[in-house]
Amino acid sequence: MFKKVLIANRGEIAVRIIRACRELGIATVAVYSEVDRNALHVRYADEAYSIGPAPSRESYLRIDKILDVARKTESDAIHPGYGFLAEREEFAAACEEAGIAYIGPKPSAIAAMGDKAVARATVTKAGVPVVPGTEAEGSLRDEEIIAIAPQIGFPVLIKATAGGGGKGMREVIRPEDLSGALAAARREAEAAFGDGNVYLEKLVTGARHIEFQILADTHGNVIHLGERECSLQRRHQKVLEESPSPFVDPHPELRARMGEVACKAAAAVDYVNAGTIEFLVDKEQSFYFLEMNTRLQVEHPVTEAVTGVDIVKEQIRIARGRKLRYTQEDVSLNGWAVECRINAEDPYNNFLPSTGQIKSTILPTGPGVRVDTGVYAGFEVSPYYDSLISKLICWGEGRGEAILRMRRALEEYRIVGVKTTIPFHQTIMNSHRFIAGHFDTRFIEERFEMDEDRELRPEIAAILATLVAHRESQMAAQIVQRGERDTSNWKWVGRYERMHR
Amino acid sequence: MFKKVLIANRGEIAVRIIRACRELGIATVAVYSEVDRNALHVRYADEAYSIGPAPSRESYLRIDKILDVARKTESDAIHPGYGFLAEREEFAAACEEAGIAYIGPKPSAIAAMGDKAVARATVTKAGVPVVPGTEAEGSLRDEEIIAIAPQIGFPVLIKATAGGGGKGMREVIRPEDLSGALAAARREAEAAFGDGNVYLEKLVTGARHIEFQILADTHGNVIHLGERECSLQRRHQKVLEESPSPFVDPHPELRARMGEVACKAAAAVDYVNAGTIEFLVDKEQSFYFLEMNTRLQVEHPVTEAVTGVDIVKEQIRIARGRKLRYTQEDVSLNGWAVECRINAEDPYNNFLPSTGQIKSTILPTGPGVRVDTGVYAGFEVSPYYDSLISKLICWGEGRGEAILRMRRALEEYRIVGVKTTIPFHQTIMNSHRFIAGHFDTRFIEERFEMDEDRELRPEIAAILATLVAHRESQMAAQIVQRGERDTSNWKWVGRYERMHR
Amino acid sequence: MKYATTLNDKTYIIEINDDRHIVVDGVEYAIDFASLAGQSLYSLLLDNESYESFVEEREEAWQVLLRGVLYEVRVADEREERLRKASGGLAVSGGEFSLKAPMPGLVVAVPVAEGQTVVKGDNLIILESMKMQNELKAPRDGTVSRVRVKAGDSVEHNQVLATMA
Amino acid sequence: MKYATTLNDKTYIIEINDDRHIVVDGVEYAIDFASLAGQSLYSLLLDNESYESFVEEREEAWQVLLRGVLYEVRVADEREERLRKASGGLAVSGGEFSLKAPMPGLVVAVPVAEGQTVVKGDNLIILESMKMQNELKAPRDGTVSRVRVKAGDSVEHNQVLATMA
Repeated sequence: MFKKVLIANRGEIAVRIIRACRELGIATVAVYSEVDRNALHVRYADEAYSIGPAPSRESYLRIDKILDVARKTESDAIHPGYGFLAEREEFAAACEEAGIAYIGPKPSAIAAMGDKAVARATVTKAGVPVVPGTEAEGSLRDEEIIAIAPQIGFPVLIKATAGGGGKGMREVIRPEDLSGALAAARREAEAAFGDGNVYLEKLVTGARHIEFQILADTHGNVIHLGERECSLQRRHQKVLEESPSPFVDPHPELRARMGEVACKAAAAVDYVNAGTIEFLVDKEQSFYFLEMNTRLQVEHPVTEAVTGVDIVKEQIRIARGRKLRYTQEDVSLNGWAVECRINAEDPYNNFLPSTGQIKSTILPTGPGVRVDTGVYAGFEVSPYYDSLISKLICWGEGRGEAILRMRRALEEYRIVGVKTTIPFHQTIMNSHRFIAGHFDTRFIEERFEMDEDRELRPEIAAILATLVAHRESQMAAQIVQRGERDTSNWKWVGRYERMHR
Repeated sequence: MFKKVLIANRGEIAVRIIRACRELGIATVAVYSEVDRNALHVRYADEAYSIGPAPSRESYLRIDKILDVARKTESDAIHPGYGFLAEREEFAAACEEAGIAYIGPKPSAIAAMGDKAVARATVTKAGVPVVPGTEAEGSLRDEEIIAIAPQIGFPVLIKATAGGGGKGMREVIRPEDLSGALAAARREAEAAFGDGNVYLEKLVTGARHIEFQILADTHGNVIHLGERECSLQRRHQKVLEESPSPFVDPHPELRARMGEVACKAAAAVDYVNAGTIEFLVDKEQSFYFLEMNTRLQVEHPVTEAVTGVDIVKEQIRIARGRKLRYTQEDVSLNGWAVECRINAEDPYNNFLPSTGQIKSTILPTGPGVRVDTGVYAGFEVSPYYDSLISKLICWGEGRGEAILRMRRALEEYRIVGVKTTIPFHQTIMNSHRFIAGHFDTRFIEERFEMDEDRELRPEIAAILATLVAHRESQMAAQIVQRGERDTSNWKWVGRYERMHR
Repeated sequence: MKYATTLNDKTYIIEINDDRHIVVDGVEYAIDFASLAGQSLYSLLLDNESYESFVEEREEAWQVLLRGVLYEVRVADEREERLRKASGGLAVSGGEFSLKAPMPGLVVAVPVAEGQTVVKGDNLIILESMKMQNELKAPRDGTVSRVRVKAGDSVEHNQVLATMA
Repeated sequence: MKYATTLNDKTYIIEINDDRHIVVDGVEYAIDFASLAGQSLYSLLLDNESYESFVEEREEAWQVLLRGVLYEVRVADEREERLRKASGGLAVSGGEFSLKAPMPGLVVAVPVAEGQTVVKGDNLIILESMKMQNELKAPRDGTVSRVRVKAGDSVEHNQVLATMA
């Protein structure tokens, strides 16, 4: 097994990977930017190296600095996590050149799947259906895209070639909006990936976004761990995932068929390690290959919860050259799992990011509950990185129990100091459509209102506000009174401490 | 289903029960003593009633007050948790009389198993083997006990008739120590249970303490959920439990045999609801009935982790008159689970209780980790109740993974403000004997040393102490300097705040 | 102390005379009210019903987050309320609007110029934070009177970015 | 600043001259040292190795809890160390011993009387806390000079319960 693994990431996923390494008896090396000195991944790792200032481009995206640390620490392997360098062919290649194992696919597979055009061509050849679009055309200029659009037919979707995570994505309903949307998408893609290339895709309406987790070893074995339902999205960002999918679960033959296609798509690029094949599925159970994520996914825990497989440990074993410990027949889905992504955003104010220090926090715990987080009381949520601060995963014997458990867990979860999307998820968990499993990728944006389907307690809210207002005016009065008295500094501090205990 | 359940308990188990109720859509009523106003069970429940001052006898043991609350709130049912009123026949009977369902066995079963003499007689009649002892003799005076002791043969164990949890228990090796030990045991039993009666039992040496979780419904179905290994004890208090037992696991036929006997023992007293049959098992796989715990156990989560059964929800369903949802054939043990009891005690100072405010805490999370706790940062651990503040449960595909996961979770767990037994568990998790599964009930007390089998880093410890000492002397110097300057109170507070941010 | 508390156009008259009781529209309740985290998180036992809530002041109103639902509540003490009524309850609208940065971030674009007329919903500033492009929009029709930042600027939380007349 | 730090009979000479470096027995290390929870919990990067530890002062010594192992460490600055050596390192033993309550609790029994001689390990007081009976024992042979509590008394943390001469 590896002796030492460097984790080229931060936040909850860096912590997740450190945990897997520790449980395998592997030493860990963290890298961190200047604002992350006290981050959990730095605290938990065996070694930690500062690699530059806060902006990602000067730290977490610096391949040269990260490889320097890997060499200096004699790390055997590097795990890229997700985001940052996770789908950069040149990073995987640079690791290979430096003689350090990259815990992920070969550079050629990243390249094949990272270039959407090549990906489409490759999987089409292998008999996998794809959504109509322009990726096969390579980099097009705006005029060219605008010219082709009518052939695809509106509505269309602009997507970033280098993309992922909804960055640089725009839906366009009317032809006259295309030009402006292209500019916005290119700007966002440039900022997010340093690559402003975009392409068009037909917008499949009423579609579900369903993906398959696959594992492939270096001995030619490829299996899938079932599907994840990822249709609940906002601005093309997943907000909530579950496994199995309520759409697929009643049709085991559909799961088998999609799983087989997913494995075929992976095999088409000689894929090795963990990866995800994303499909769009329409109401008639037709499914189209969307893209492959050549890395660990944010939502991998729901699959872990229903299969019992520790995907990160499996990734490390595969990178070490081990054979898969499971055959397709060994994999079965037990129960149901839901994941809510908790972002530091204000759901009542257009999901604006919320930064600042976490003052206190209470995690939901108990049976069937898992929290993956990189923050803790005292930690400063900075504006430099993405807003995901925690993932709450609930398992139940069935979907009903998983949802009810998620409801109680969300209500228990306290994060004081930044606004979070917890109330947003509470509204989803109470939404009749969600509970019935009736939703597609447009649900959140088109048929969802905050605080819909909720039991309202306006009188209690009025009382609470009044009590707090009263309390604050009383305290203000006391402070003024006290200030008038003669008190030495020392006494003051003592009193202040007691007040704030 | 019930509409409202009153939880006659506090701490982590009250929180655990509230969670189950909430996931079943049942409203909850908490009761609390004066020092528990801000306890988690009060915060999480739908309603909360103060029932008196801090000492248990004036609050959590007051059947009259608790039933008053149950009637006032129109609760359909009462869950007693463990400890306090959980094995009091008169409490179960009073609930029955008040027309409120008691989530537990019938008073007659509590009585039959609570009186150790009756219990022994009953199970012996049903063909269950028992350990030689004097319980069958009823309440004996010290002289009588001293007279009988030689017939049983030393070493002997003094146990409290009303007992449980190691209270009022004493081992006696030499006849001349018997008299003093009896006095100590009676005093402790009197304090803990209000009943000073004790009896003698043969001390089986090299024995393991292995128990079976059983579930019995009102329709005559009795099943077991496998065994738990509870041999790791200190002063007859369990400190760590696992399921399955490393002793039983290689012998499925032994598990089947013991499970069958456990169900038989439960059936012998017409047992209904969840309960536990405790056995002593010697090296030759002979097993003896010890006692039955007629309630939910502290260590129930390890069974939940390997069977997937939510035992508390099952208790509620059974109390409602539902049939068991599982047959014996449905139950299988999947993977391995270990639970560490985290007590507010100082393992480096004779396990003296440690009270005070929890200043901050970081819970271990991630795959396979569950924490059941009733405390949080800001909560005051009081001297009035037992010292269990948290239970850490880790699941793994096998015992090895569970132990490695527990190691990393223990190292992650931070509780600032009180001393805890976390380092004690860390030593156990590194103990070669524990890892090999070679231990009996005497292991902790006779063959275990704190910090044994550990990697030592004295130089790092020296550096850390020096850095802190240096830091404190620097800060003290600064404060004196600052105090000398003229600063208004207001500035002072601002500065103090910045300092302590 | 008497308060007039308004939420969704309904006003509650709430009287707080001691720590253990509250009178809401003439009905008395027993209360036990506690601050939990030193700030913003509170526990209320109201006739023994247990509620936990985030309560924070924001621009003259109290934001109450209770069981996953946000309420916006205005609390006035009796004297304020009388004054407000006497003045005819005139809301101060119109006037100057200052667009402040809702979080620290990087200005990626300023699609408006000083003197430009805008309609409600037009983008004034595009601010990047947490890897998201956040479009800060005009809250009403008007004229951009001042633009205080340019693309590439780093801005602090609450920094004024532009003003509208 | 130079310190003489002793642990298990081994003394390290540790020099701290700035925030980023430390010299231990002549060897320099890069450090990054941070207090994490405002008290007792610290993070240390020592030549990039990451350590987290509880460090607390207790009766003249520092208790360092590191990776689940407790170390007892004595830290003296150079001047103190010189003085200690000059005085021949005489430990102040004998003298009076005060038995203090290690936690709040209820005295359930006092098995000794004033004037009684006791040997090391004899029970002086039995104190109940957290439902446990805690036996507080004599740390050495001696005579009970004073008993300050009786069965049934509630005692505070650190309250003196008895003294031995």
